[in-house]
Parts: sequence; structure tokens; C-alpha cells
Amino acid sequence: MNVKEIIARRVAKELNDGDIVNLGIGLPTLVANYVPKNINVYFQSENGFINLGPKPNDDEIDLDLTNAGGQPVTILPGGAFFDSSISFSIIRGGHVDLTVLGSLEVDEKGNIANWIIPGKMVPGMGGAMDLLVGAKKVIVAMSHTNKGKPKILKECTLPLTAKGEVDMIFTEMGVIEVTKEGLKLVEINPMYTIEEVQNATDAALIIPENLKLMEV
Amino acid sequence: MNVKEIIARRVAKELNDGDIVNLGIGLPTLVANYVPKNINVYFQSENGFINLGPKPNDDEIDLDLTNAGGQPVTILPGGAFFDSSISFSIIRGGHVDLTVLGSLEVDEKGNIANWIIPGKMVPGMGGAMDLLVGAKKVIVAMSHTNKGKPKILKECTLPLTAKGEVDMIFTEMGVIEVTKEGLKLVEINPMYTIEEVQNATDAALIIPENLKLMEV
Amino acid sequence: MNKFIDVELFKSHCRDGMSIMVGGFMAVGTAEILIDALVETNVKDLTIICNDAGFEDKGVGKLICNNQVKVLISSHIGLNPIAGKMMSEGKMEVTLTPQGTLIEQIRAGGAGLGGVLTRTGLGTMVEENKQKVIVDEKEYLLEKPLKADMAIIRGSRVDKYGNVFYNATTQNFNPMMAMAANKVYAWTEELVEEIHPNHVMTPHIFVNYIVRESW
Amino acid sequence: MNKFIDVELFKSHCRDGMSIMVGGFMAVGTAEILIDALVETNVKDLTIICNDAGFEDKGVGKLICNNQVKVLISSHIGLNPIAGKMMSEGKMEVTLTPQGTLIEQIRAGGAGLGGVLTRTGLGTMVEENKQKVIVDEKEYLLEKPLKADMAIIRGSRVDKYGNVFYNATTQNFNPMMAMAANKVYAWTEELVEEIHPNHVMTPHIFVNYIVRESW
Repeated sequence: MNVKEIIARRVAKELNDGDIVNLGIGLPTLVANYVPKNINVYFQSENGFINLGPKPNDDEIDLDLTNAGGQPVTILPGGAFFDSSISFSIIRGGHVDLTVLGSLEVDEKGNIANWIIPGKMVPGMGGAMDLLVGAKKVIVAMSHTNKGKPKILKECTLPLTAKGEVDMIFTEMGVIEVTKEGLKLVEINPMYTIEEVQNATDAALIIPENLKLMEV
Repeated sequence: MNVKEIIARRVAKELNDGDIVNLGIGLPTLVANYVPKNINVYFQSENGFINLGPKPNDDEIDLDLTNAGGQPVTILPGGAFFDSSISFSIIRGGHVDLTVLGSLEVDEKGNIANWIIPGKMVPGMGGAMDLLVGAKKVIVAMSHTNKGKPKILKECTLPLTAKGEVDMIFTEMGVIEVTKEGLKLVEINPMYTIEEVQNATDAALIIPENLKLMEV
Repeated sequence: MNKFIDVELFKSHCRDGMSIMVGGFMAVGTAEILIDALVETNVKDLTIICNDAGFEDKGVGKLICNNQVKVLISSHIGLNPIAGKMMSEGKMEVTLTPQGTLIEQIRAGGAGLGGVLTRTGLGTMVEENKQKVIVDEKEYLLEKPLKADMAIIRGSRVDKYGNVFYNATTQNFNPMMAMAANKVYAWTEELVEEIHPNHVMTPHIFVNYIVRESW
Repeated sequence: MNKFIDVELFKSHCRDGMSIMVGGFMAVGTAEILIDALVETNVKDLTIICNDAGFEDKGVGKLICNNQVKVLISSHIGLNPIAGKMMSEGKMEVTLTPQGTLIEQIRAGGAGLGGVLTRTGLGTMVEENKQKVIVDEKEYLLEKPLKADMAIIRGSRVDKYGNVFYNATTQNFNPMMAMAANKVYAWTEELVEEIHPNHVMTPHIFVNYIVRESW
């Protein structure tokens, strides 16, 4: 199992029956592959529909039906299309229970930076700022480091996407909760020691007595 | 021809091809009966559709299809239904070319009072305040006096529905334009003298050299 | 997730002091059966948000005439004389709001906006005690978002997932109210298997319960 | 009112310096034929308002790559590398706006609102030089309405009156842009006699011209 799979599998366990969920592009998209069989969750695609389904077979592609990345997808039974004003009313009005986003940096205040590297990469924020502010729960799903360099920081160095909106961070090393006291490691991947996780993290981690093992 | 007919017929001449029009309840509704044959105008019903048509025959009544007064009506070919947020975006966004409303009082500043008589009548403003502020052109269509008492005043005495939004006033006595200089009588019903019109009006009327006869 | 409940269960959800948004325009598009059920519960001190006061025997008018409404937020009460009487006698508090402002306030509540900036109501009683905001040298009234504990909506068709389709002018306030209330109860005459995703007017995620007279 | 024009007539309406709203999301729901026509006119100094920068060979990306765009107002430009290059070289001014804010700004333009009060963007670069408004002790950014000289929309079906129906995810920004621009040009693959009034997504009153390749 690779890093992305470990993370996506673990994040999927956070889903509750009936949840309305928005998954960011990249790693977060994989979460849809691991939804527990006994629950129904509804994926929203911010370009305008609910009940996002898997990719179509080549002979079933409908060019009018794409996800927020512009890729052909399907709509599951019971779905509905709407315009962008409704789509973002869903997002900003607090109707999304959970959003899962990738990130470049997250810090101990729950700040997140994932939309721009000045002078280098300027993709734009798309719907990320809206999702971060509007979703009831914000999960960051990402590799713990970038080529060995910590991505979980005391303070973000890149321009923020949102201030204090991140609730939890899931990486291949463990699960971290953003609390008022700081970042709390609540689960650890048994392949790593606490010391290794802390060394890969710029911010100080709070280690609770009941630190659990991350199911991988 | 009664007073209402005179007024409605004259107002109908203000309609231009392609106009989007909202008619208030009562006298203004009659304007729809006199639309010039050679033009198309589109009546909006603020409860949620465009291309408002005439009342249906008894055997054609659809209880799901009513006007802003809750009365059964029809929709003409090419019409469209929408929710109240779109309906009032049409009104407030400046997409209504012309609204025709009745009134209790209008004054020389273009102020209008037609939604409440404190202690007596409190129907509420419905969509009138939105129409007055949002429509490109506001026409008041009403009897010139109320039981002999002027309704066109120096200054409204009742609580305002909108400030300075009225463009023209049509009564059985004539047609009045609201100008920066004051109220200008631009047409007079040949059945009345200028003196009679002025006597029935509280505000001073500007009488232009080219005062026209109102077609009745 | 089974969203189906009967009228009796709906009644058990109704509480004194609740705020309730009721879709409909002069009772067209109002779920009368749910209003009747609310009358039967006799819950009191309700805050009702509805375009109008209905009629004495139709729409929210029935709640008003049964003395269940403490506060009414509405654009028009003229067709229900009892409402006007109760207002002037101080038995019911009425906030009269321009219709366009009212629908935008409800939309803002559902869409997470901080308020509505509008020119409607400037220079009138409507602006009293309200904040004003200047944008590019033009003045606007700031009208606050509206939310509610419950919304009662009426679908011409509802599918088993809770998707709603509204026919003709029954749409009016229903779709925006469905987005602005904590719990949304949809009543329908016609329950269907599935509404085509292109024709859904209120997506299922906004509908908590589908109420039928009995199951 | 005859709304039908061909592409040549459309081209004659295009001018240097115009502001143009273009519907579509990653070019899905974009009227490509009208973009091609705009490229052919070679009009310059355009202000383009679009969800994204499209691709180099798709959507508004074609206008950007042809050096016709002076200002781009958009939520995302990542899939068109030329756009990023032109931005960093100062050849094109780009205003990056959160997608939800962008659609609300367009809606506010069309609906006559003074602006949008949103928490999106607070504490980020997005809030720079913008007015903030406090409502009930909570802070909101004031984002201004957007309007344009022209909107280019794509209907899956358009009827002879100009009513528009959008299929699946082609809807996106199209309906709100149709309300916020001075002149609206609708292109469609399928011209029909009449769309049922319950299924119209953009009412005919917002559509000034129906453009087809030829008549």
C-alpha cells in the first residue's frame, strides 16, 4: 500500500452516514474508493452537482458531465445538477459536512496554505477558500513532508488559503487534531516512532496518553 | 369610458416593443388590455414567471398557476417560471423596463406612499418597494383625487414606499412628468381646463408651452 | 437514510417557540396539510417567516387565526384581516419586509452570507434602526440573514431521495427556504421514483423529511 | 423581436476594450464557436470574467494565448500555463477570486445588490484593500458586484424565444452571467420550438441574441 492509499483509507473512516462531502483534486479524490460499505455519503462536485459517481467507461463518456477538474465523471441515482450560485451556497452556507483537501503547508493554528507559491506556481484558489471557510469539518490529507521538508509548521510561510479553519490532518505518519493548545497526535502509524513523526514535523506535537495506532 | 379605462388606455401607449413590464394590482392590471397590436411586451408576475397571460376560462384553471394577487392566470407561449430569488433579481437588477403602480399619494419630488395608512390599513409593501427602486421607469396610474382630495402633493403625508423614484403620473385629468424643477403637466384631458387640473393638485404644476391633449 | 415520516411524527417534532419558514405565495405552493397538522398540535409562540399572512382559512393564516404566532416576518398581510387586527391590537408582532429583501435575507441565511446590501427601503420606515453601508459612494441598507428551526415546503413532485420539483408558480419561496432552515419537511401530492437530475429544483441534501398523510 | 444572428454579425458587435463574461467551467459549458469568432476578430484589451483560464486550446484560453486579454478575473488559471506565464511577465493582469465569491459577485451585479458580504478570503491576500463590514460582531469582506458589456453563454437547448436549458454540468456560471451583462449572446447546438416553462433555466428576457454558425 502506498502513501496515498494509506491516507485515503484512513480518512474514509471519518465519513458518517448521510454526510455531504467535497473532495479536493488529487489525493483527496481517492477517499471515494474507500467509503465504508454500510453507509451512504453524497459527494458534491463544486462545478454543479451532488451524487458524484466514479469515472465512466470509455463508451459512456458524456462531455457535458465533468467534475471540478474538468474530467468526465458519472452521477449516481438521486443526484441533482445546479448552477454555481447554488453549488457555492451549499459550500458557504454550511451544508457540506466534510471537505478533504490537499495542502502545501498547515500550521499549529489551523492555518492552511495551498493555493499559491509566489513567483513559482499560481494556479489560483478555485473553490478551496470557500470550502475551508464553509465546510463544517475540514480535513487536510497530504504526505507528511515534501522531499523530507516538513509541511506541518509552527507558522505557514506561504500566503494563506484560510485562517484557522483546519480541524484535522491525515498523513502517512498519523492523525493530528488541531486544538486550542496546539497540534495533538491522536493516532500514529505503527511503522513510525513518535520521535520520527516529531522530527518530520516543524510544530511541536502534543502526545496524549491514549495515543492510538493508525489502522493502515 | 370610465376613469380607469381612460388611464389604462393612455398608459398602454407608453409601452415599447420588447419591454419587460410589471403591473401592480388594481387599475394597473387593466393596462394589459390595451397593449398596441404591433408590439410585443412581456409581463412579469413577481410570484415567479414571465409572459403573464389573461385569466383562464373556468375549465382551464390551474391552481398551481396564479398571479401576484393569488388569482388564476395563464402563461403565454415562450414563458418561464422561476423562484422568488430570480424574480426579484429581475426586479432589483434593473431588468424591468417599466412598472405601473397605483398610489395613495405622490409628491413633486417623485416620492410615493402607497403601502400603509398607520392605524387604518396595513397591507404591507409586498414587492412595491423593490419595483419602485429597481424598475427602469416608474409610472403611477391612479385617479387624480380621492373623493375630491388631492393625491398629488407638495409632500407626501403618509409613510413613503420609495423616495424620488416616480417618473410619470397618469390620471384621468392628464399626464404629469416628475422633473428636477417639479411636476410638469405634459398632457391634459380635453374634458378639463388647466385651472381645474391645478385645483385638483396640491403641488404646483409647470405648464409647458407645448402642452398636448391627452388621447382618451 | 429513510426520510419518510407520517403527519403524526411530524407533529411530534413541533415545539413551542420554534421559528418556521413556510413556503408559498398567497398560499399557492404551501403545504396545507402540514399547516393543518401544526394547528392540531396547538404549539404556541411561533415565529413564522412567510411571504404573506395567507387567508383566514388558507396557508399560515390558519396559524395566525389560531393564536399560535408570536412573530410574523412577512411582506404582505392585506388578505388576512385577522392578521392586521392582531397586529394593531398588539397580539402579534409583525415585521413587514419588502418581498425582494425577504427572499434575499432567506437566501443569505442559507448561503452563509453576512447580509444583503440593497437600495430597497432607503428613505422609508424600512430603514429604521438598520446599518447602512456605502459602496462606491452609493448608500445601501444592510439587511440581515434569516434562518429558521424548521422549513415547511411543498413539492409538486418529490422523489424517494428527497429531491423536489415545483410546478408553475408553486416554486416561489420554497427552494430558498429549504436551504435556510435547520430541518426541512417536504410534503408532496406525488411521490415519484426519481426526478431527472436536470429537473431537480431542491436537491435531496436539503430535505430532512418527506411527510405524507400516512404510509 | 428577432433575436437570431449569425457568427459574422456577432463578430461585428465585438470591440476593443470590452468586458466579457464567459460561461463555462474548465471550458465545459463554454460556447467555443463564439470564442473562435472572438479570436478571429482579434479585438484587444478585453476584460474577461470566467471561472478559469481554460486550456491553451479550449475556452477563454484561446483568447489569452492570442494576446487579446488585458484583464482576467478568474478563480483558477492552473490548467493554462500560458496564462500564468503572461501574468508573471506582466502581460496580463489577473485578479484571482475565490469561486464562490466570483459567482456571488456576478449574481450581485445582475440582481442589483450593493455587494457580497462573505467570510471567504478573510485573513488571506484576498482581503487586501477591501472594505470590511461587521454584522452582529462578526467580520465580513465586502466584495463588489461585477457586470459586463457582453456575456457569452452556451445553452444545451435554446428555444426561438431565447429561453435556455443547460444539460448536466454545463450550467455552472452561465445563468448568472446571463443576468449580469448588458448584451447576452447565447449559442446552442440545439434550437427548439419551445422549452417547457418549468424547465427554462435562463428566461428569454435575459438573452439578446441567439447566435448560430449560419442561418
